[in-house]
Amino acid sequence: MTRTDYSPTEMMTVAAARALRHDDVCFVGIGAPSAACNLARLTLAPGITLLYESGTIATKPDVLPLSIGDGELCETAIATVPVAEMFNYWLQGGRITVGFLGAAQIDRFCNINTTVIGPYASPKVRLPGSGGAPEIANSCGQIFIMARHGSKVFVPTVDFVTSFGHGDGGDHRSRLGLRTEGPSLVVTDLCLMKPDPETKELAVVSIHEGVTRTDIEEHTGWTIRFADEVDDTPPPTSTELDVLRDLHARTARAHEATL
Amino acid sequence: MTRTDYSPTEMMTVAAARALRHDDVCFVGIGAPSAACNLARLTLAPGITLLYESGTIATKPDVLPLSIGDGELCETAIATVPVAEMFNYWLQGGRITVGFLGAAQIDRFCNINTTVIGPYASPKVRLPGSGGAPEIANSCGQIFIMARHGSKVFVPTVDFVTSFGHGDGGDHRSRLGLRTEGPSLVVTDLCLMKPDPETKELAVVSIHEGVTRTDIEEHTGWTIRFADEVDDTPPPTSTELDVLRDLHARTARAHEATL
Amino acid sequence: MTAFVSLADAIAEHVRDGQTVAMEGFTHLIPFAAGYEVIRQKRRKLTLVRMTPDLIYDQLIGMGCAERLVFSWGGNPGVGSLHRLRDAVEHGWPRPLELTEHSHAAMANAYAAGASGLPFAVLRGYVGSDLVDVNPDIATIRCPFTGERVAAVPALRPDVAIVHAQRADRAGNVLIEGIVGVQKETVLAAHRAIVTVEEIVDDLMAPSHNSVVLPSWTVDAIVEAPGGARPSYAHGYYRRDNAFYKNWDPISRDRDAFRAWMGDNVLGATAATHPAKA
Amino acid sequence: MTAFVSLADAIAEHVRDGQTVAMEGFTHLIPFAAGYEVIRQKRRKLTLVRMTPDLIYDQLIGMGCAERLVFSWGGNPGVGSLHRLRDAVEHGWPRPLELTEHSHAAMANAYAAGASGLPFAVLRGYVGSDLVDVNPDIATIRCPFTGERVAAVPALRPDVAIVHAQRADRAGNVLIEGIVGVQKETVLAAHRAIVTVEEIVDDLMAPSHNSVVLPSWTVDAIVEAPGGARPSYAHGYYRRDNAFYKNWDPISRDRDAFRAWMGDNVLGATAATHPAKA
Repeated sequence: MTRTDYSPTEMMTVAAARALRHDDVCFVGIGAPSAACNLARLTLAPGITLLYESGTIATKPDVLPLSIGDGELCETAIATVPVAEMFNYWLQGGRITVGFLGAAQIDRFCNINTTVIGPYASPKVRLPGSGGAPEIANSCGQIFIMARHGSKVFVPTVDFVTSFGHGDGGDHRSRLGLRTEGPSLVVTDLCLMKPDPETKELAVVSIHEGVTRTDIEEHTGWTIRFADEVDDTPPPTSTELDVLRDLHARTARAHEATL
Repeated sequence: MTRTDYSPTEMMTVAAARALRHDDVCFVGIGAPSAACNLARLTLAPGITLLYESGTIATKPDVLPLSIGDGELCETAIATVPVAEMFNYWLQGGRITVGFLGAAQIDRFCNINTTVIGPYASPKVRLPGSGGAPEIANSCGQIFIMARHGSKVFVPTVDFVTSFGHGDGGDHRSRLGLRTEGPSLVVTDLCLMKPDPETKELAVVSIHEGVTRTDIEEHTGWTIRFADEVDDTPPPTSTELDVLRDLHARTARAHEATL
Repeated sequence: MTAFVSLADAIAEHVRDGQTVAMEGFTHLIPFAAGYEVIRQKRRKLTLVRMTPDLIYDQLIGMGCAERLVFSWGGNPGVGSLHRLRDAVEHGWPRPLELTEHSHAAMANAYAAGASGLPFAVLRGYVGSDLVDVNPDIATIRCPFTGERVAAVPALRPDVAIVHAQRADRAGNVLIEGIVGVQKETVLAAHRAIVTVEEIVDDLMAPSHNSVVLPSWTVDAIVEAPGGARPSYAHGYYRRDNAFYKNWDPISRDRDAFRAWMGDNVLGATAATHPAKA
Repeated sequence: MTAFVSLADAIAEHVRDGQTVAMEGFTHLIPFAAGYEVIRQKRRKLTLVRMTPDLIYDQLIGMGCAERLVFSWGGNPGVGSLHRLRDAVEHGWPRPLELTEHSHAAMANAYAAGASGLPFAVLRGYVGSDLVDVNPDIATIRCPFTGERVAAVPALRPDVAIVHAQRADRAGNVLIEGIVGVQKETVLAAHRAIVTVEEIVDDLMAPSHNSVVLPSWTVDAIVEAPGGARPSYAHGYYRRDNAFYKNWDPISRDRDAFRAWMGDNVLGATAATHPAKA
């Protein structure tokens, strides 16, 4: 049963969760990816394995962490390892199937900026920086990107390439020696996009309910392409929405309470 | 009170134990070094810190281990770390003040062979090999060597340099970029030897009770030098002997018993 | 060898103007109390090293203690920007802040290389990233066996490491549990180490033979500082004060509000009192 | 993903002639039962990798399973030589054995590099050692920042890792406690991994959040093999059988005595029976 009483953010989270599989091993970032991964775990992909860069392996948080290293993550993990080990044995070791990245800016080839708006030496806005993203982008089997759709985010050229996507497109990744697939899916509050198999330029492959092609075009900073076949994203089911809202409600209660 | 009812091996162990200090952090090998280090811990240097290459840190075994990784070492350690960490953070990190090495062959500059007698490709005797020795020799603050005195062990030229001592002598270590002191003491069942401060050639500095200069000369494969002042090694005290024999007796009982 | 000292004495003795200081704790066990004391003792021209500059680095930077930041992610986790960090980088207030910017993987490996006595660390990283262009400390080396190119970064060897841990025994051995981050590597990489702990106990009660322990001879000063990681958390002792992190956002957006808060809660306090609320 | 299988099936499925196989366990948790099964299944031309070839490698070599040994210390700990290893190297019996010889530090780092997906490892090591002359897998590289020279060795990436552990849960997660050696690195460095365990339990009962755990998806086959590490030991289960190690010396000195012992105790046994005494 589908519902109509949902927000664009909920649609985005649900759509990202659906892209995950039972046997995926995910390197999870805070915020939207964390909600999507845990929604997947609580719905269609109960066997999914979630790792956070704080070193928590196969964690099953009952509430969403505010930070990447909340105690909840450690308490529900099968093991917690040092951060250097997480990046070396687990990420760089090629044991992650899906990595999630967010973006302050993203271009048509999925190159991502989370470092700076404006010139690096005299920034207009100093963003938090890379964190684990450059190596997540290099080492995970594939990358899912989640971002709110807007023309300040989806830009013709990013001010700084924090994390390499498909570079100039085509076989740029393999030319640099990267053996991983790179960004394979972008989930926004308007649609789903995937890189063209050849050119690697993003194209819309599925549009969320109530969204028009014009909406997407107006919210993208370049002339966005549409795939030959564009699906209608199925709206969230009752189950998906209930589980997601329960998760957020538990999270809100937990974050208000401090010892 | 000193005693006369002791063996040359007991003298060697006691003499090595006396060279250790309360604040030493020792990388301990199996056999004679393990007996000496634990004797030191149970007598004059109770604060000494003992590490074994199996990863056991600050261990206080009640009985001597037969292998480098007996359960006793782990049970009495303050922590046990992975073997890679032991070699990287602890040995290579420069946190060990004294490393012990044994030798199948040793030359006048304390270069050590534990690899092979005869040519490497067609060995007369294949020895166990290096283990941790090359890096122990490189990374510890100083190296103490324990070996039974004999002309097949103390040879003019080792067949294979497993672990670098002072090379060709003089400043050879620092010319190779080594910042550690290298071998600073050789303890045998006949005497104590130290490298000359300049040439780094071994010279006898102390002779055990009942041993003559001729004994040492006959048991050394080169013309051994004697320091200008040669001491008489004080024989083992009653306490030293009692503690050492108790340790060996406990060890023998423990090694006979298996679950 | 370890000395058991007061927080004021530990900072006074070991932290000097112009030094490179790493305060670590990956979300968990962030050494806030020690950071406050560095602010109170008015250290200047520090090179501050930390993978994830948190509120305590926002405060150190806002109070003018730092001239350089070595880091990989500078935000208020789950909340947004570190506004004092941004103000220093974007507007030079209260003084300019130079940046040496890495990825998490590079920072973690650089600490591990420092702990290991190596001059550099290697990683498969930074491929295609512009960070290579803005940080001269990122080099490329070639595998002598396969010819592949990998990234190299210099080892981190801070003058002083400051971390917080659950407990120390009276011999000076320190136990860290839960999300252990890079604290062990940081302590072993540094020339000196200060550890604040929730409590000093007779028996360390390490839960496992393989627990994360800093032996006494690797630590220079141990300070009993209960609550010393608040508003971050100490697993087994108290939880993360998420509200503090959220409330910090409006305080830190405004220079005057920030200074007032620091005056009331840090400068006017002592090592024994600790800001409870933002 | 993990399959729970018999020892015979695990070896039959995953270990093939000509492969590179690493059985690890640093004195503790040596996978003897699995090694015996490899002997029974008559694998040939194996490249055997192990830091400290122990009695089980002496037996594999003496039974003609190996054509190459990658190692750093090959002795009977606290007792003396591995006589079958020596006979193979010194006299080519039962067949010649090629050696790739490292130091412990290099082997441990080579496994860690393999686990980390790096092509090589760096260490300060081998300075002045003749091992550099006899092992072409030891190179020198220069630090791009300081110009210092350090050693480099290729990553170890065995075809198969075989280790023994205390227990696994029914989801296939494995706990290793005590002297943990290089087992985790070996499993993560290998293309496939077989783990024998003392018991399979409902709850892993890891003593600490930071316990050494191999998650299920890193292990291909789990075999319940109680006593599978004897005559080495399993911390918390049984002690090292030091007498076995001492008694092995005379047995292994003589080719006929060795073959007779192997016939009686290994070839004539099954995976379910395990040599109790040497």
